[in-house]
Amino acid sequence: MSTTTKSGVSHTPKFTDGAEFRIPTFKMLKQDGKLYKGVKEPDLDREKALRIYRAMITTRVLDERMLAAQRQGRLSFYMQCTGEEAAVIGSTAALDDADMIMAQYREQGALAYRGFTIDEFMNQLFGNELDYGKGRQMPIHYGSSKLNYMTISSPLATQIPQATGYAYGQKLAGDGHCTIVYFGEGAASEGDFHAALNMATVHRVPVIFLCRNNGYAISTPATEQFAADGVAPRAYGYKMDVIRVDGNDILAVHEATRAARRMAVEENRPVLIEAMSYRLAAHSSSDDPSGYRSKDEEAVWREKDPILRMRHWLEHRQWWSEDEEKHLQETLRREVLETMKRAEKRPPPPLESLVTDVYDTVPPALQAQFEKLKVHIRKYPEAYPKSASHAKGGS
Amino acid sequence: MSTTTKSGVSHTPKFTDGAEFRIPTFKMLKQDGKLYKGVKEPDLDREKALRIYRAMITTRVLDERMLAAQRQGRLSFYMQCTGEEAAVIGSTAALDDADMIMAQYREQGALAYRGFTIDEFMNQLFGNELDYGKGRQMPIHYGSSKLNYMTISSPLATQIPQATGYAYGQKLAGDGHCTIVYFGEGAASEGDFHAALNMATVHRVPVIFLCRNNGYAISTPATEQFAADGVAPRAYGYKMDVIRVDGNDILAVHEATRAARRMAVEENRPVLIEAMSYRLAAHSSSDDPSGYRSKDEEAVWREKDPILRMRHWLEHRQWWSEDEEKHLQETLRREVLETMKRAEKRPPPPLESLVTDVYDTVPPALQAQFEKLKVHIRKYPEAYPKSASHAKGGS
Amino acid sequence: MAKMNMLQAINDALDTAMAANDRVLCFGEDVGVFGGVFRATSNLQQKYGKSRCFNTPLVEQGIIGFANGLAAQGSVPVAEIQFADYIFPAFDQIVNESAKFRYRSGNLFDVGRLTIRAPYGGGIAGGLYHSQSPEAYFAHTPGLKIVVPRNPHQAKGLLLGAIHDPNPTLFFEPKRLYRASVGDVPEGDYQLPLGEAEILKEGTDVTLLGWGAQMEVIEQAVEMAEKDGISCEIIDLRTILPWDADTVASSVFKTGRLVVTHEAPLTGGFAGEIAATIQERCFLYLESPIARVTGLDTPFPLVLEKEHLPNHLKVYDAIKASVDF
Amino acid sequence: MAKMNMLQAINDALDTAMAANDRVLCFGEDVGVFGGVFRATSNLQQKYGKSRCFNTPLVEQGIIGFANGLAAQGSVPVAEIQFADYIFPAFDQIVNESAKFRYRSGNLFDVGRLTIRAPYGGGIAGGLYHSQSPEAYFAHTPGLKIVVPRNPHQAKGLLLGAIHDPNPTLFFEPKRLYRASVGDVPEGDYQLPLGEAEILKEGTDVTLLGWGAQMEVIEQAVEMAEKDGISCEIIDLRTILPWDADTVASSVFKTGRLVVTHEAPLTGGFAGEIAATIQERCFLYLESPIARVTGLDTPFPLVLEKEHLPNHLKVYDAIKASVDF
Ligand SMILES: Cc1ncc(C[n+]2csc(CCOP(=O)(O)OP(=O)(O)O)c2C)c(N)n1
Ligand SMILES: Cc1ncc(C[n+]2csc(CCOP(=O)(O)OP(=O)(O)O)c2C)c(N)n1
Ligand SMILES: [Mg+2]
Ligand SMILES: [Mg+2]
Repeated sequence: MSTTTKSGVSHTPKFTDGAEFRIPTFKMLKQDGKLYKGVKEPDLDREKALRIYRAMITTRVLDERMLAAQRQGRLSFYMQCTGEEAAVIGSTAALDDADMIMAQYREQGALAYRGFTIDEFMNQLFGNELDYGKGRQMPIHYGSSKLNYMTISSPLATQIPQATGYAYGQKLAGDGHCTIVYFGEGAASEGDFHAALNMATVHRVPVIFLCRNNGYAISTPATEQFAADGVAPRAYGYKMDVIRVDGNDILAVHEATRAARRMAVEENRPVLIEAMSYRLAAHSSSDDPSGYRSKDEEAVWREKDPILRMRHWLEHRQWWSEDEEKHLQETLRREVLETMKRAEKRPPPPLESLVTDVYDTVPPALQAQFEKLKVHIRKYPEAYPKSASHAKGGS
Repeated sequence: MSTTTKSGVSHTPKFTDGAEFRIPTFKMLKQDGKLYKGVKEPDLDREKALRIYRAMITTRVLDERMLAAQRQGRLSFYMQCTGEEAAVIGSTAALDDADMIMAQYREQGALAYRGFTIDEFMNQLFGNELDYGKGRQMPIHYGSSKLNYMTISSPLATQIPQATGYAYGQKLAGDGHCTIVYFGEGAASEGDFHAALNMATVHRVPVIFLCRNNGYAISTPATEQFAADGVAPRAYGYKMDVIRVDGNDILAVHEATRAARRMAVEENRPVLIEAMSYRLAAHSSSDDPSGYRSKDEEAVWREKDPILRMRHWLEHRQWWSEDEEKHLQETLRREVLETMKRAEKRPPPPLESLVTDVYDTVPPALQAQFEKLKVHIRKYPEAYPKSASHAKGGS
Repeated sequence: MAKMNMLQAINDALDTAMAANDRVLCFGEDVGVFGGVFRATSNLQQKYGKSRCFNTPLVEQGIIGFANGLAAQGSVPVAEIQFADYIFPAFDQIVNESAKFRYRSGNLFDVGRLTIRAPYGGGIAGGLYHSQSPEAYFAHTPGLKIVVPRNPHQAKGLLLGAIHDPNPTLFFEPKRLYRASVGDVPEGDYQLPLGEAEILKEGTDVTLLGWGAQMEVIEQAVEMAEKDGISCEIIDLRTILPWDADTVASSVFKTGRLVVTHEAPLTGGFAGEIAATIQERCFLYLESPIARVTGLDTPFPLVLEKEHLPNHLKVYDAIKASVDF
Repeated sequence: MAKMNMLQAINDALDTAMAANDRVLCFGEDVGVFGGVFRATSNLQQKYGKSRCFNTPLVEQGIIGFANGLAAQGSVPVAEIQFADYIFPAFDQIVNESAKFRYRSGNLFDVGRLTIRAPYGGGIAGGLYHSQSPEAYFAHTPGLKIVVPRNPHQAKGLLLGAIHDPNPTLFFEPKRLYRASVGDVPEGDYQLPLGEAEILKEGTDVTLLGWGAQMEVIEQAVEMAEKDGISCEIIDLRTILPWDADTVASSVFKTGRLVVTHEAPLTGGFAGEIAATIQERCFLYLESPIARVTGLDTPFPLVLEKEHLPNHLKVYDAIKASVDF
């Protein structure tokens, strides 16, 4: 009997908006790098902790340098993860490296953690002949099949129901893997989000929904995005397990995601994690936040820097030193700069990359369009400096 | 600071799926027509009670006769409200007649309550020249601007965000009116539902979302539609006031909706009402429920007939008698049959109804298509019996 | 060989695909125990279990999003949209996602294993929202394949072709023919090629081109025209995208005349693309303007749907006008 | 008259409409205090208040659903979709709802007051999802109007025309010209007619037809062609639906040649509809095949977008080929 509810009965018309069913924020680490009282030392060994920390620094350095490069006109566009490194890397680190990651666009930290090389980042950013994406997408639309990181797609939230489907396939395959899907609190307003969560609980799918609530969707503050206290309460609507976590607390993010993964993989219980954080940088290199928020607000959050917080913790444990920090930063800066120089000099992808991969093979009509294009480019080589040499070959 | 949450802090990773925050079902009237203990007599006068009851009977009689007509091949298609009359009519009756109704398709009771005549029903069902919709939509796609009942549209859930928008306009107009939008628990899975609820609380809109949870979306039981205990908990996700009500209890539905209307109109607080009921009939005349549910299950719900329950209450109050019942039923049956005969004999809408109302005026290219069509029909009049006479006129 | 109607042939194709490969999954609204509102998935849940054939919640964008993810993962999803009129909430997932998945990733990932089935078309008293023919909406989208079968034999072979094709494919089923079209269907697995039109009848005076339920309409019209001594060539396009312009152009080189017909409205319909391409390729061979016989430029009406639809008389008139130009 | 770029002209149109009628509302993602990511709605919230110009949650299907409801209620919504590439989640609300609202209700209700604005087009290094030109996806939908302006003067007049037009109208803004196109714009209210193409330049040898940002491309190509002694007639279609076939046909009767260009892919693009219609109406007058110069049949690329786009050289080549046929 499908409309039988398990709820009780009431004889007075009482309304509720659920605001009293608060979802607390899970925290382990204080900004000074010490644990909150009563929190026990996390189950995180030195090797993994440093792998996480290095990925965070890599992300930060890459972001700083590439924004600068964009400002110099060397790059058309860039997006920073700044402020959200713990939310992204802490969660990825709690997974098996073979679990699938479906990200929004601000999750380069996950790739850095998995071992995407600076070369690989640069090739995508400059869309050169070595870019896996063949120069077709804007900068930051990374992807790696080797690292189980689905290529980024700009339309927001489309990856969320895809993650539910992907994870359903993993469940049928029975290989003990799950999918994590990242998205912003803004993207969670899309219809696709609702579909994804509902289907995930109905079909009992091993998927982790990780919402980066960073306070803004471009200029739109979260307060104009939803009336509720964050995105987490939406889980109630689907009977999905949910946890809210301090997104700047690497230990809490890691611990929560580890527990979530266990539920997902062992019990086919999808989980929603809301990581509370703040987008410290502009939305993208095209954005100027001074039009919609104050420097003071930003300053408050700069104090909560997740990388500094982790560094303090590492130092307390004597797993990290000033010297190591300096060395790492310098090495990375140098690597980024050198790699950038190499990457930007590399030629663009070949002309045929225009027409391949639309289908598994190039259909005849498209091939004909391509042949015509080559003839045209040969006629006006000076108008097509990127491809004139390529157009020479072939018919 | 947009990511500050009002929730507390926790230092252990606790997950919750909200299942413990149950939303009870509001009930006033028992099946025997008596009030539950402690429930006080409702504020519903005889005149209104009888207006409600007559609308319920009208709906039931219409549904029975028209399904029979469909079975006889007189009508191409039909959908019954049977079992859900209280959910629909009880809520509509709690509104001002000038409030806007945006229904799904199973809410003919709301129209009956507002005074849509049997003639008006029949003209739509038979798509004759008097049909307001000009014979363009399938049977049951009623609409009435006079009665503030938006014409039904088949694509599910599209009317839900439209209701949010409509109500926003009412709020700006400041005339103290609201919108009620009806939809099934199946339609609530669409992305449009999520958008509508979120926008309604963000923009503080006077809209009442009335979900008819009747246990099925065609063959799909609610248990395969969502994992949660009904649709009501979704309100938590948007910080929307919600109430669950026994949809077969006319008094509870009416009382809850009246309170909801007050919140909507006086405080711009949108409200979600989940009316728990059961679709006693087949989904539509094209459906055969024996393929997906048992007669036993149906029988349980037949015992909970909302009309009988109200009748018992009316009889206890001595507002209604066996004789009156008999007379009403007979009068209605006769009226339906006579009106049907009239309506099915009426000619179809004129040929030009094919091309009018696409735009405010017929664009030249469409007019040219129409002229060509007329010439064609004049050439083959026997192939177009419905319109051959119409095609004669004109150019 | 067995006599089947189109629904049975489709059901048989799904059964064949599911039996051969346990990664093939069928899902959508009401496709589970009920077997779909048209019963195209009858018995598949019973046969292959609830994890491979199941009901989804009522959310088309979710169904296709889910299917995209499954296909990327390596499963072989066959998703049903209950009516083609209700495919539009999934438009973004199809046009921005399915179609562009491979290209944007440089072939690191793809959803080529995806097939989307949906009943389309008029003639069943369905009015605005149970009658639409949306193929042209998708035909502007490189990366998709679009297939429409005309009879049971074609339906089974093309659906198996679509399921096996390594590109995301929309499979629009002419629901008017679901039970009306009956014919011999081979047993077991056979695949008809995507991207190839089929010449159903050779002729010399005029080429008739259509797909799906319009093929029947064309055949009726041609019967009338041939009585008038007009020799007609009939082509079933079968695949709308990428379409077989070569076969059509070769035919028009010979006949010099082309009549294209579809149920969808004229403006922006796929006949426009065909006419534009063929006037360019066959310019010097055309003896009369390419004619399009289509639905009116209006939403789909109910009571006067007969007047709206491009029936055999309208096609016949177009043949005559083309020949008499 | 004031010198304005296209963004300023659009902002001025919105300001003019909001000042004249307090039922006019502007909303969408980031359109509130920030004034939109391109700043088309700058200062409108400050001037008309938060209830008339506001941010919406990030959900296009909700934005248009909300706008449909508002329009039905009697308000005059001007909804912004941040990029035309992101209009697809709202496809169902536009194609199944906005377009059919009046027809299905027998004119009891309509959403004629609705205007949807969206920046479209390539040439800004936007890749797959910040470059699309989706006008043809909507042009197959009776009930909609579709307008594309080519410069600031046109943008203001056509947008005011769209806002006042009693039919739901899509207004696609060539974002490449937002700041690049500067010109004189009259002050106050003026409306340019919907449904009328404009002849920008008369000529006798060949007709060039386009809309939006392609008009600039056409002008460059024509400059080259005229140096070769080819007399070109230039038409800006302006309204894609319902389109002004009469003006185009009259021109082709005279020139006997037609080149149509748009950025969207060839197959299923609106040039196909135009070519199909004109070959029929002007059959005996055509001296060469109607040529289409368009984007490739692929998703929109990034690094090689110059190669992909139909630039002036490609249009010039098409003119030459048409004349030399
Ligand atoms: C469907 C769609 N609509 C709009 C956009 C434009 N857009 C890109 S990012 C963005 C804001 C996203 O905010 P959020 O999800 O909170 O992520 P954040 O940028 O804060 O990490 C918008 C509106 C888009 N990419 N896709
Ligand atoms: C967008 C869309 N998808 C699918 C359908 C087909 N359809 C019509 S009614 C229905 C079931 C609706 O169930 P519910 O919302 O629970 O309403 P009920 O029929 O139970 O009153 C379906 C799937 C549709 N009309 N629109
Ligand atoms: Mg955000
Ligand atoms: Mg239901």
